[in-house]
Amino acid sequence: MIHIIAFYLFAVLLIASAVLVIMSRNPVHSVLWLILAFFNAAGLMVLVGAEFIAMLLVIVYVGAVAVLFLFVVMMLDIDFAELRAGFVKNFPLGILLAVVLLAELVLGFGAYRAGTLKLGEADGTAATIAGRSNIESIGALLYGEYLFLFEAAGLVLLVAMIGAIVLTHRERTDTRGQNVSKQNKRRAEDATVNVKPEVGKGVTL
Amino acid sequence: MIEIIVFAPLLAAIIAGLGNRLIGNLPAKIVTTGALLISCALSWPIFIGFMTGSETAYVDPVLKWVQSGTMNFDWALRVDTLTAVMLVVITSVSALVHLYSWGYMDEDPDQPRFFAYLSLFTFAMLMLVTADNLVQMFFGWEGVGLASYLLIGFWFKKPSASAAAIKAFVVNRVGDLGFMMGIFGVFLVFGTTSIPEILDRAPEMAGSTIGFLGMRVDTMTVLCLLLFIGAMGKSAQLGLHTWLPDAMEGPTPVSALIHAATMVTAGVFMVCRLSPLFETSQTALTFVTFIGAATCFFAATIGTTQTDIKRVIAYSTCSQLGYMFFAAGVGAYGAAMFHLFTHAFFKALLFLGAGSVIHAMHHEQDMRYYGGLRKHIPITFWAMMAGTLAITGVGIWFLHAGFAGFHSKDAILESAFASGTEMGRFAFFMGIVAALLTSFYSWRLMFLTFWGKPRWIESEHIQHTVHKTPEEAGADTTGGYHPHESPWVMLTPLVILSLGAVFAGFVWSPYFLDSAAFWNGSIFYNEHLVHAMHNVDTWVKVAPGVVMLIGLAIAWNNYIRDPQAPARFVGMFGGVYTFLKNKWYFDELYDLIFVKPAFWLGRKFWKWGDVGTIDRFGPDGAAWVVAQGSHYARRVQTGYLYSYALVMLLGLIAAISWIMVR
Amino acid sequence: MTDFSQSLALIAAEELLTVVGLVLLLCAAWMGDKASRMISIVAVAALVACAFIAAPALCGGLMGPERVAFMGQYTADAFAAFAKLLIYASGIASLIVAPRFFGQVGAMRAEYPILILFAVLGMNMMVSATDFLTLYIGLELNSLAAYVLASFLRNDERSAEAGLKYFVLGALASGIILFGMSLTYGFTGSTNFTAVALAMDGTLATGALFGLIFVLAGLAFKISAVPFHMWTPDVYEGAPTPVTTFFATAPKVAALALTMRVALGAFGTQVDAWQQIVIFVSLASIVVGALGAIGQSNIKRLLAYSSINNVGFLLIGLAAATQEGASAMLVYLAIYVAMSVAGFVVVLMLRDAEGRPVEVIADMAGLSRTRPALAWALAAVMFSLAGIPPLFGFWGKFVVFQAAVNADLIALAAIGIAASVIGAFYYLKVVKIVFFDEPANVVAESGESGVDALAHKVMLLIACLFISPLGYLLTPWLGELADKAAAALYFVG
Amino acid sequence: MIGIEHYVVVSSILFVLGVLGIFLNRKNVIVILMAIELILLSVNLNLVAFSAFLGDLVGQVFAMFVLTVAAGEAAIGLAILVIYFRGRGTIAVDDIHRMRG
Amino acid sequence: MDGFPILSLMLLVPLVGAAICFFVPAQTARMVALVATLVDLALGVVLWASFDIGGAQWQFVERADLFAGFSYALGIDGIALMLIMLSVFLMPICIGASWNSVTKRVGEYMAAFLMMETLMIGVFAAQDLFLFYIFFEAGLIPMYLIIGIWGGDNRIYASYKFFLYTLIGSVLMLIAMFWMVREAGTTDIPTLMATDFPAGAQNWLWLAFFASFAVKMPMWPVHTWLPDAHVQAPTAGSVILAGVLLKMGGYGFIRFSLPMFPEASANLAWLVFGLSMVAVVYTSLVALVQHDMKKLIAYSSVAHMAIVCMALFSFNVQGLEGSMIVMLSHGLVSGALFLAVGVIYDRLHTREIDRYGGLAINMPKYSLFFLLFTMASIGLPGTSGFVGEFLSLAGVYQISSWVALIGTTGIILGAAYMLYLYRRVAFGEQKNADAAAMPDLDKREWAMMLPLAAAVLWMGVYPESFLAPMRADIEWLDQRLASAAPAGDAHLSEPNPEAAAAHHGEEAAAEGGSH
Repeated sequence: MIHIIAFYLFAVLLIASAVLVIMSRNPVHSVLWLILAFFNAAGLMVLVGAEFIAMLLVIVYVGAVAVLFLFVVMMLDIDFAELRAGFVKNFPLGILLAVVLLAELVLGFGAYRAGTLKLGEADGTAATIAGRSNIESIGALLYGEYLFLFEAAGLVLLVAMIGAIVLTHRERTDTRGQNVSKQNKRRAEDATVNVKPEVGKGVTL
Repeated sequence: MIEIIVFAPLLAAIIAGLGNRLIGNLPAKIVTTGALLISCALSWPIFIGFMTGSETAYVDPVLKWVQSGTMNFDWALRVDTLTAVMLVVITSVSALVHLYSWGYMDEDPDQPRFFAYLSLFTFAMLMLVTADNLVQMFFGWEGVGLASYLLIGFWFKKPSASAAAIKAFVVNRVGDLGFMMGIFGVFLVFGTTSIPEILDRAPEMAGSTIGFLGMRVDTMTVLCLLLFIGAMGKSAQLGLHTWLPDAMEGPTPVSALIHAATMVTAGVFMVCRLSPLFETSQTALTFVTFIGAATCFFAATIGTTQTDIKRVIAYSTCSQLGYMFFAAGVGAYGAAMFHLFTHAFFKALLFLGAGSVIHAMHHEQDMRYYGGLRKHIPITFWAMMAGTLAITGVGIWFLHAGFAGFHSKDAILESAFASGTEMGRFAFFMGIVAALLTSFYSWRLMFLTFWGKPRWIESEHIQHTVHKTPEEAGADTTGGYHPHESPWVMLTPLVILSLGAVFAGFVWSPYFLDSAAFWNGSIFYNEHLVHAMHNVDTWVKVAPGVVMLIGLAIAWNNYIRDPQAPARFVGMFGGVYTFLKNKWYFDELYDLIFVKPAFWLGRKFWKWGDVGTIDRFGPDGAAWVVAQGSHYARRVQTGYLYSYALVMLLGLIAAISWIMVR
Repeated sequence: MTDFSQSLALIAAEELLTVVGLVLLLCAAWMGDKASRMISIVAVAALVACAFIAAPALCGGLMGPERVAFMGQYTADAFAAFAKLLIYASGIASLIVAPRFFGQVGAMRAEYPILILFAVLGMNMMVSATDFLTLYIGLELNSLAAYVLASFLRNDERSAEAGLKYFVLGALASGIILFGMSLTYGFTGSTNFTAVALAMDGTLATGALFGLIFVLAGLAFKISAVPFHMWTPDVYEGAPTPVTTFFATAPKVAALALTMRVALGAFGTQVDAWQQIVIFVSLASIVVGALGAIGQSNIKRLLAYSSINNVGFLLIGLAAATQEGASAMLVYLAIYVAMSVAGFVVVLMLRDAEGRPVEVIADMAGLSRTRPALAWALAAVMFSLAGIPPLFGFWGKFVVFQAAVNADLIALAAIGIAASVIGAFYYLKVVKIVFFDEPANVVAESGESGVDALAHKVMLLIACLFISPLGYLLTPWLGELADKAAAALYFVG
Repeated sequence: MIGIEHYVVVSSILFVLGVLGIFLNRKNVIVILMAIELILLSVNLNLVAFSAFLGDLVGQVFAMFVLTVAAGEAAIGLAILVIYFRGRGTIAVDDIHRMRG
Repeated sequence: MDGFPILSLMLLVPLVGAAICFFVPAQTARMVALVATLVDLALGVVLWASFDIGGAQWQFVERADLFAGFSYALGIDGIALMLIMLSVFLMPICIGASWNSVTKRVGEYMAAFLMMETLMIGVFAAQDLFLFYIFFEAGLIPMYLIIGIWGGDNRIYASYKFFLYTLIGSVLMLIAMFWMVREAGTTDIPTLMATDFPAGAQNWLWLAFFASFAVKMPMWPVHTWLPDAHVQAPTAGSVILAGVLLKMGGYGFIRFSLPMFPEASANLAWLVFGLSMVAVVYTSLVALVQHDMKKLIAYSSVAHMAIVCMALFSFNVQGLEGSMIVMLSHGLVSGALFLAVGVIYDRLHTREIDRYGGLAINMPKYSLFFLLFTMASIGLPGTSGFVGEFLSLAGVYQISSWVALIGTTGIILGAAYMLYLYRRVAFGEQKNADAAAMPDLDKREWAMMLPLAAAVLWMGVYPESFLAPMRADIEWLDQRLASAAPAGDAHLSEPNPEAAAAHHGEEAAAEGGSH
């Protein structure tokens, strides 16, 4: 029973906060609603026994991604007053399409009534290993069968990193950096020169 | 030998035509005339050979032409009696006309071209008459058409000449359509185009029927009628005659050669050549008779009102051709050929005489401005007189002696009457009426031209020459212009032809009319009809002579005795006069129902059909649709993220909806 | 199945790319943008080496269990090798043309070749993927690199806008694919293509078909098929031209190969479900691509629409859902890559007197008189894209339509080929402007000299020779390779 | 009892909301990025739920990869956003249509 | 000549010439083009001379398999031989016609023409279905460039129209070819010609091919590209367009539609007849009211090709041979007429008929040639036009007297518009001083006109030279069509029994064909 209550609680909160993410006029609020949505989704995942993913969701999304969003929202000096102006003009069309899509999805899945959705059958090779926790089983899978993809995922992140740097990193031309080799090569005799200029001649540098 | 006869003119035409200004006038004239004289000289022995029975028919193959499946025809020269008759007519008249043209065309800058055309014509005509198959006949048929086109349009700077040339060609083409269809039909029915084979097998096909234009018709009737349409075009029969008077735009020797003696008789020749074929269809013969009879009457009526000397003779030709046709129609092919033969002499004579008159009168052709020329150009006058006597059929019936036309025309009328059919009777009466009219207009021509007082000063041509207006000339109606006789090169042919006009009928009537042996199977010889012809009632035999006298009397009354009579007549019967004067309004009618609609339709098809419909809704329309599509395709591409996403979503929804409803 | 070491051997090319990429990254970090030329050269060398690694698999027509690595996640068969070779070629082309282009605006950065390498790596994974996980990782590796490349000229507004649009819509497409993959996973119980195909045999719940549709819709975005094509013109126009060259070729090959693998492999047992949709999409792509291209004034945008149009033709081969169709698509792809490279190299060689790129079509007026060789090359490309024989572009259409007819899709073939005439319209327009119009004298009269210019010319020459009628001499060879690759795709256990 | 249907419905709603977020928003690109995160969340929810109900951990491994990639994607997305903002001074969706047609 | 790849050589020579022309200066390019075309002409003569009449149906066969049935296969029969001869004969004349009048981008121009020659020969020599298609379609490119670069004022529209119109016509044919190859399992044209396709499919295949050939031909109502293309194309372009390109449509019918789909041809002959009948009358009338010489001749081409169309579907030897001769003749005559227009266009730079007049005075030689070609165009016996038209219509008459009647009206209308043209150009007063001052033909023009004139007369007087090589092939085709040939509308009934009794035996056989 508590399971059911928890599910509906999380589900309703999740959907409500998702609605608010897209409806909210202030992007900062949107990010905050997004964080709430992540939390609720994590809750739903916990309910089906996927603790690791649930935790990961909180850590990665809330901890990293959402913060990144907030950071960018703050960094970009956006005129929020201007952003408040109304929604789109074909709002009803959008809603209609969304409703149609949703209806078709639900009908298509046969998810309008409990017990009508027939899942496929897994071959059982990747089931939770008996006596092991969810995280252990995932770990075994991840570093065993999916090692190749795991490494590839690392490359994805690397590319993301390179990309972010390539795009946003700017050489500052108004600051002077340190040139170590130049400093090392410098000799005292290069620095100062004694000259004795005659009167009225000036110095040639 | 026959090759020389046929190809010498061609060779001459090529030399004169391509050599043109390179070789100069005189060599061109010598080459062409020489070639024709050779041809002529070689033709007469053949003809005489057939007369005496020493020659027999033969075919001389020349070159392979076309072999397509079962359709097979070659260039070949056929010589038989019929051909021989035509050979002498063609080569003789042509040679004389060549000679005549030395004088007539003396001042023309383009003489080599003229002589080349003449020789070319002769060649084509010879090919026509020597044809062994229908296609070669068609070659000659069209070849003479080409030459006729070129010669009518010889003075191409004159808009009327080039227009007349086109008219001649195109109207002939209408007939050729029939001829071609006829050949196709013959090939379909008989599987060959060879004339002897067709004639041989024609009787056995009599009575069969064939599908034609969705109808079921008698096979032989449709074939004969189609072929006859060709003949109608070439021989200027009623309906397709309109080109002939206009063809007088050509130089007069051309009119004599082509539009009187030879080319226009090709239709008659064709009907006679194919007489066994025509004999298998009574319907076709009836039609031929009707057309011939109608033409001979119709053309004669117009001839009475024309004032242009050449046009009078042209309508006369048309009328005489009608005689020949109805003769053929009633089965008197010998009579038809005989009239063709005699007509060639006297009509060529009349034309050349008219040419001589025109030459004398400084290219004035209107008879109203002649008068009293008898004394100025006596040789021409006498030649013309011989021709007139011949065409009007002057002769003494119980003596069987008369001018050429007397023998041939009377034979035709008698045959028509003797044929016994209703159409034959009709043709007879039409022929009698036409004979009266012929006599009238022929004598009218003579009287207006050679008798009475000179009226030359009215003519603009003469005014230009003597630089006087009628007022200045005053009482001297000659205006001080003195016509003089043509040179000997022009007169010689006149004289020779006069001999023909006077004696041809008398000399050859036994052969042409009464001798099956002479024809020797080259035409369908109706022994029975010939017999009947000689035994018609006396009044029938006398009638032509009587009406000739009546016509002469009327003409004399109107143009000698009482020159005001025609004006009174016109006052009384203005409608009839105008109708005849305007040639029964055929030209206007054709202009209204063919020429104008053709141009109108052409413009409509072009502007409204091609441009307005096909292009507009075809390529241009497609281009417009594509442009519109492109416009909308680019309108959808708004550049906004959300519309892009929307399109994607719509696609997605469409796809899953498809899955749902599938 | 193979053990781990064998698996590692099968992905030698990927390993090489990774290592070279990482090393070059260090070089870039160490030496900065000065090293970009050296890095480019090394990258090209790496790609050439990869081509040599991949070629034997194709030439040998290798397939079957011994070419499967990592327990079915990855397949290094002849089909993958065919696609990889095309991808390498495209990658090499876009590497070679880059220095001159970016050098002109002072924006040649050492990261460019590295990103290309990683994108190629991602595409390698895509074409070899036989598991939705591999597919996804490969796709994203490629996509992330591509987003960055699109906005590589970060000071150029159009480039940034291109990147943004590409990113947002690409992410949406990824979401759609992912959602579809999750559904497929749920309804079939596996992410492996073979297992999915097995589970999908017979009648199936609509939900699983939804998964299929979502996956294919997402892939349709990657290959820019209508109606998921909307990003293409904007991104092609906005992205730097070498990047556009890349986009028009390599990812298209990868995404199409992937689509084939998914549609014919994973969803090969449900052809009836998607065939009609593919038919519609292909016709829509042909028509919309052609209509959109008409009236374009920017040559890059025109080529973008042209690529949409060409994808339509490629999809006709997919719609056939036969081995012959697959083979035809590969042949078409090979020719398409050559045509695109040639087209973009011509665009890259068009510069005005100040060295600025010329992209407006009207500025090319009368090019045939100022730069005849370039004009003829462009004409060859245009006629080839239009599929007019005797240019080799015709052969691509030829095999594709033949496959469609042989699969009894006669109506599709007829409508498709009729619609190709609309396409001919705008290709002709380019030829018209280049050949018939009076010179606009915008394009500089003579090309530059130097190594880069020479490289451009050599590349153009090779591509043009390929699409010229001489290409027909290659038909046996190309057809044989494509047949081998298609056979590998259709290999059944 | 809570069945797979419940999860599927929730994740479908979430997916639709995410999609809706993309094309309803006209003012702020950042919210679009967040909507994408919502879509990915719905996918993750789906994967995890299927994984649990199938008794197969591949779904969860998949979800982990999705998470990873999503993080990278967010980084790139925001980076592009930043350079766009630098250039144009705006991130209003309505303004992003320099290229069209 | 056994084993010597003369056909390939004929394809190669102009191609090499074209490649050279790209890189050499104008005058050299002209020479190169002339030499290349003359060499090809010489090769053509050799080809004709060594063609074994009555020998194998396919001669000079070359074959190299390329891929999946697609092969480089060449070979000719008599029909192809004649059309190849036409092509190689016209080409040097085309080059000559462009000698002085083309001054800009000469190298490219000559290259385009030489490419055109290769493609034309290729079309007629191809023995592989797809190879044929490639050659067939490829011709669009050089012609598009020729019209577009060297054409008149409205050349863009015309070039587009030409290209897209013909392209859309032929693409459907490709689909049909695929189907046929799948069905028959071969791309070999001779094999396909003897393949019996299912009757149901034949109609569709026939229509697909028809779409292509009807546009190429061109038949009403898809003819409107032709006047535009002709008017805008340079003289030599018009010559080659009218002379050879239009023949590809007729060649297509005789090589593909008829032998491959005999039943469909019979079923759908009414369509061809209907369109052709309309075309003959319609386009002739349109030609009558044209002010532009080239447009007039273009419209006349449509009318002539309509006769070819109807004759092709007459299902008998006369019709087939006639249509071939009309094609050859029209190739020469319309080419010559366009040349004739070009000659005076080069002098006065206008095609307006009204700007000329009285040319017979100052240009007598020109007028003579013009007259000859005019006469040949209207089918005067003794010229090539007659033989073709006569045989064609004789063939048509055997199947339908209505069609033959309407077709034959073409000879009336043809005479009307051609003579009307001739009258306005060559006859009449010299009302325009500049036209009156034009010089007569020079040596180059003379050299162009003379061979054409000779060929026209040769074909008219002794067509056997042209019929003989084709005879066996036409007979083969006739045999092939025999089973499908529809009955004519003549339905000749038995003659009277008593009359027929006399000649029974031999007649039965002779009349067999006409029943």
